[in-house]
Amino acid sequence: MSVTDISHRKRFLARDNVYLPHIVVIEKIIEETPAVRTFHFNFKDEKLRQEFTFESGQFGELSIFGVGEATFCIASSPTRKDYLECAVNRVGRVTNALHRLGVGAEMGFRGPYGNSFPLDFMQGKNLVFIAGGIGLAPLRSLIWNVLDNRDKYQNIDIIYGARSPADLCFKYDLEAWEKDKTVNMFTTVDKGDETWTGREGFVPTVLEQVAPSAKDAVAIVCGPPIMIRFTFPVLEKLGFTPEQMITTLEKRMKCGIGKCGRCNIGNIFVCRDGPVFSFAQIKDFISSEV
Amino acid sequence: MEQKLRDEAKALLEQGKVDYIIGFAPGSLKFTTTPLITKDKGDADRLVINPFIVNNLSVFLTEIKGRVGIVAKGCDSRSIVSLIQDNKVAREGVIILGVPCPGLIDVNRAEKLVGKDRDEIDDITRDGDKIAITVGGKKKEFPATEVLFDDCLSCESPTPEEYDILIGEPAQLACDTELSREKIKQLEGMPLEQRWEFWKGEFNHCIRCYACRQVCPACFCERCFVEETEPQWVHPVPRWQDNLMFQIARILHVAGRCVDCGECERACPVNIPLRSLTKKMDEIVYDLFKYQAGTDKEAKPFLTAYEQEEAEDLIR
Amino acid sequence: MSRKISKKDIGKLLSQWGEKFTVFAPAKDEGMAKMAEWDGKDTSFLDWYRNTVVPPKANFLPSMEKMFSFRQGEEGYQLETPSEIDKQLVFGIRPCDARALSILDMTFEDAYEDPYYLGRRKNSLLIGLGCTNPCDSCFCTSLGISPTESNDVDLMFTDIDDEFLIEEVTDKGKELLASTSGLEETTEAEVTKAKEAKEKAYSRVTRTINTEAIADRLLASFDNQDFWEQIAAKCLSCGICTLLCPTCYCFDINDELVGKEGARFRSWDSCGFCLYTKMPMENPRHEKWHRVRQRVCHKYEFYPMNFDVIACTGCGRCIRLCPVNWDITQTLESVPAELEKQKA
Amino acid sequence: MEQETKKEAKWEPKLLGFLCRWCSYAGADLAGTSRKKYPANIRIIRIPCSGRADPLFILKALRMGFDGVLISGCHPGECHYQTGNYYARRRIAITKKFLEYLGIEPERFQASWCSASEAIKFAEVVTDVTKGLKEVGPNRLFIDEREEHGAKASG
Repeated sequence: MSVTDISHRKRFLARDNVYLPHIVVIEKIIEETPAVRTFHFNFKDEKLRQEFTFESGQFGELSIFGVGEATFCIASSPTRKDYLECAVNRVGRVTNALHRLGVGAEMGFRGPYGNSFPLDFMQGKNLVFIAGGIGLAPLRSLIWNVLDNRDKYQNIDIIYGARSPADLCFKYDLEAWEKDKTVNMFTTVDKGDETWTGREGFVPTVLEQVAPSAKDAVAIVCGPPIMIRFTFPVLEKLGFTPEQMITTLEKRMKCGIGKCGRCNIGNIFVCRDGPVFSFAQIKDFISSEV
Repeated sequence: MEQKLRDEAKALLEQGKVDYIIGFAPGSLKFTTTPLITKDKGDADRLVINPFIVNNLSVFLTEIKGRVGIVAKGCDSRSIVSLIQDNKVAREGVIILGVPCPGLIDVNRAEKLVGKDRDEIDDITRDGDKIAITVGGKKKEFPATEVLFDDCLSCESPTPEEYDILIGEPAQLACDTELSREKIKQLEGMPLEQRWEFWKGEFNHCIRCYACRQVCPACFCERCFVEETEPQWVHPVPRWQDNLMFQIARILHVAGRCVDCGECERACPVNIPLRSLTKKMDEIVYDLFKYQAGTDKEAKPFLTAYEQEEAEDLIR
Repeated sequence: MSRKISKKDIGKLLSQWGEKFTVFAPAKDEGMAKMAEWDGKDTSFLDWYRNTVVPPKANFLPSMEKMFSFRQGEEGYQLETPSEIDKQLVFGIRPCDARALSILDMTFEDAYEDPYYLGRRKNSLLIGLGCTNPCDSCFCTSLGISPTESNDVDLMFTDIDDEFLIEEVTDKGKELLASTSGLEETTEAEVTKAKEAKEKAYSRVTRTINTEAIADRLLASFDNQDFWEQIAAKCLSCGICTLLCPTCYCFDINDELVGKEGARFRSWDSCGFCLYTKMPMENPRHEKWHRVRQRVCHKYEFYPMNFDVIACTGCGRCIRLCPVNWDITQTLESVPAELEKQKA
Repeated sequence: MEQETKKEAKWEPKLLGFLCRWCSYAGADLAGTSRKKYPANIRIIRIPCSGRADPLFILKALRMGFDGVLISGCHPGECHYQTGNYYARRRIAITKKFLEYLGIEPERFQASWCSASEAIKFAEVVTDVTKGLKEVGPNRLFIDEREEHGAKASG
């Protein structure tokens, strides 16, 4: 007769209520595409404005009181401290309600949650940013972060694609990066329109054409799952090891802190252990769960 | 009977007439059976017919791709007909192995009769109108009507009306329609307020596991109204108001499709007497429109049909 | 050191405790057994109680709870958290369900503390009641749990015919016992009797599973779609097995609004539901077999990887309550051995 | 959503009307322009056909605290879409019977046929339904006394 003892795992600590959002106020709304708006907001509480810090890659939970909460990565850079930005694609109940809000409206914000991009690992290396659609949002935070500390990094390639010219997000950033002589910018669309003079083609295809060297490089990928699935093999072909490929994943989340259960990939909770992963960490599950 | 079923099922698989056989296999607990969904003819020998084959297997028809040989009791065959009416199942896509059913034994009822739990009962056997329950070596006999499910007591089709192969002889049933609707009668006798209080209490237990919906062959929507978020018809939090609203709307949706198989009530883990709602809806549909679900595969589904003149007295 | 109390005095004991705590005890509500606030007199549960349908996790993680309320006023939004709950004492919890709470603690303490669940846990006492008549669906002994012994409760009661033998398990339990009157010392013979009763109960749990290398076997079978499809075929995708599982904790968060006031609620959710993981553009667990695999693997593979314990206590509820008799013990038996995978 | 409170001295029922745009809605219009008096208790939602009136509309309205619901469409044989009101009729009939069985006062859900020219009938129906609602009193169906007293509802 045997009874295992697991009581050593018990410990109780008091802490503030993590589920209680802070009140933030919308300061500016930027129309990115017909379905995407960037909300520029800040804390109502002066002390929080001063004290709040985060890192590129982390996310937060935005609440529209009475409608609900949804998860958004922070799209602004921590190097620009006086505001927070989240890009919101209008797809569901909460995001629709968000799009109905105007400047001055109050929302709730919990966060920052999750891990962040491994800046230490990236320092002194060549960086290849690969993004699709609204997947640019988390990378944008990182790109500005990197550009604000430009001398710490080597070559920078940015490959960004969207379905159509109208679906390109952060057009003002794209312009800025085009102009930036220290950045190689490749913008592409799946299908152009009559005004489009740029590149056409899917992101993985363009990546193959650009063919950045894997030597001393890190590739940071974010976009729709289908793009991620097709991008990794191309990077592998270019000689990137799984450790050199970094991505940030999106899952349905509710709590944001590893409790509510729905965002797991195997034993990993995307909210608690991610959202930033190296391909090495998730390759076992990529076929069925990512 | 069981042997004949096994032979037929095996033959169907061997001859390639069906891709799958859906039937019942012995359950892992006493007095239970479990659905068997198989492509393997070796599994045919596990098929059983006994008074505990409770599930309405037609619920699996809408999700299985391929031709199916399905074991169906009278009520199940009516569900299949109803699914055919709704274009959810093609008649030629199923081979119905009709099983005449003299009523199923309600183990909960047996438990109550002898004051013991299922696993403490040694045996439950049926002999015509008598059901014997053995506990601790002592055998006690009860009239079958006291041990069968309520829905079986008002069954009008103990022998399937729609089938391709009939296994066994047409069944006789110990019917007691009065007993079958006793709870409904009780409720009808209550003042309105008391009825509402009753349902309020019942739906306070509901945990929104949606077993009633999942087990129901008539609930075949790809996406249920309860999951809609814009507009959000029903709040997802399981408070009695929304639990009850969900169930009312569900039953309105399956009106004219519900064949009173009783699966919703059986599946409910918190014992909400759902059949007192579904059966009542069946009665309303029959009283007002003389429509019975799953009896005529050529008939238009109830809610998509009309007569020029009907039910006028309910409208100003 | 142990004490004892006569069964007929249980009412008095609960009343005594009721002065300091809100006492919960097994009760039947429309035939459904659950832990309900004790009515102050009914001890008939001693005759029928085997286990509840709704697990006692509901006392700590209720099927729905208000997280906070909000109001939009002149000054913007004001948030308010609900007041702390009374001290509760849960009488009659079974060792399997008590272990389940210890397992839930790990998740709710991990990384960020969950104030609601842990608040209730801190404020509660668990009084275990040994399970001398386990059900045929129980398999607790395969998971390192005895039906009559527990270190996850504060006090443990063991049935010795007309009396209960009471053992202190935690300091909290010791404290409670010290302040409780009407208990008697036990004799050597009674302690022996309790020991025998425990051994007998242990041997009555006959359903078993082989937990050896189960996580490895599941990992090896993770991509074995045929296996999972076959296992999942008869599952109805309802939420019974998960919502009523004592170790399942998944929840949903939703807002409710009336005029300018509202509240945020959390409520049980289930990985068995298709929409649970649904995102606007896609759903990683759209297929039924994905979801069944998630449930089994979360309990037997992922939880052990994260917390070093299987998130199943063998309470058997999922087997007893399943409308189609989907039996997790059979599934675990049929997980292909790792060897086969290597061959393939 | 507004909520009636007990504090209000004089309670007036709130009736939600789902009116077919081709008949009853125009009928309501005509009642207004021709100065036929009907109670101001009705709030009107225009629907394309009585066949659009989902039973969920009725349930949701009652859940939100409306005291009654009225569905009004074209007389049988006069549907703009030929048959919409026939389907509506079946749904209305079973819903009406079923809600009553559940314990909801029949006055809370009413239906009528009312053409674009029947301003008088429309005014009568609304008057009558409102009178019925006054008799049965405020809708407290979905109000939970325990929640009202601030107690926590739990599983």
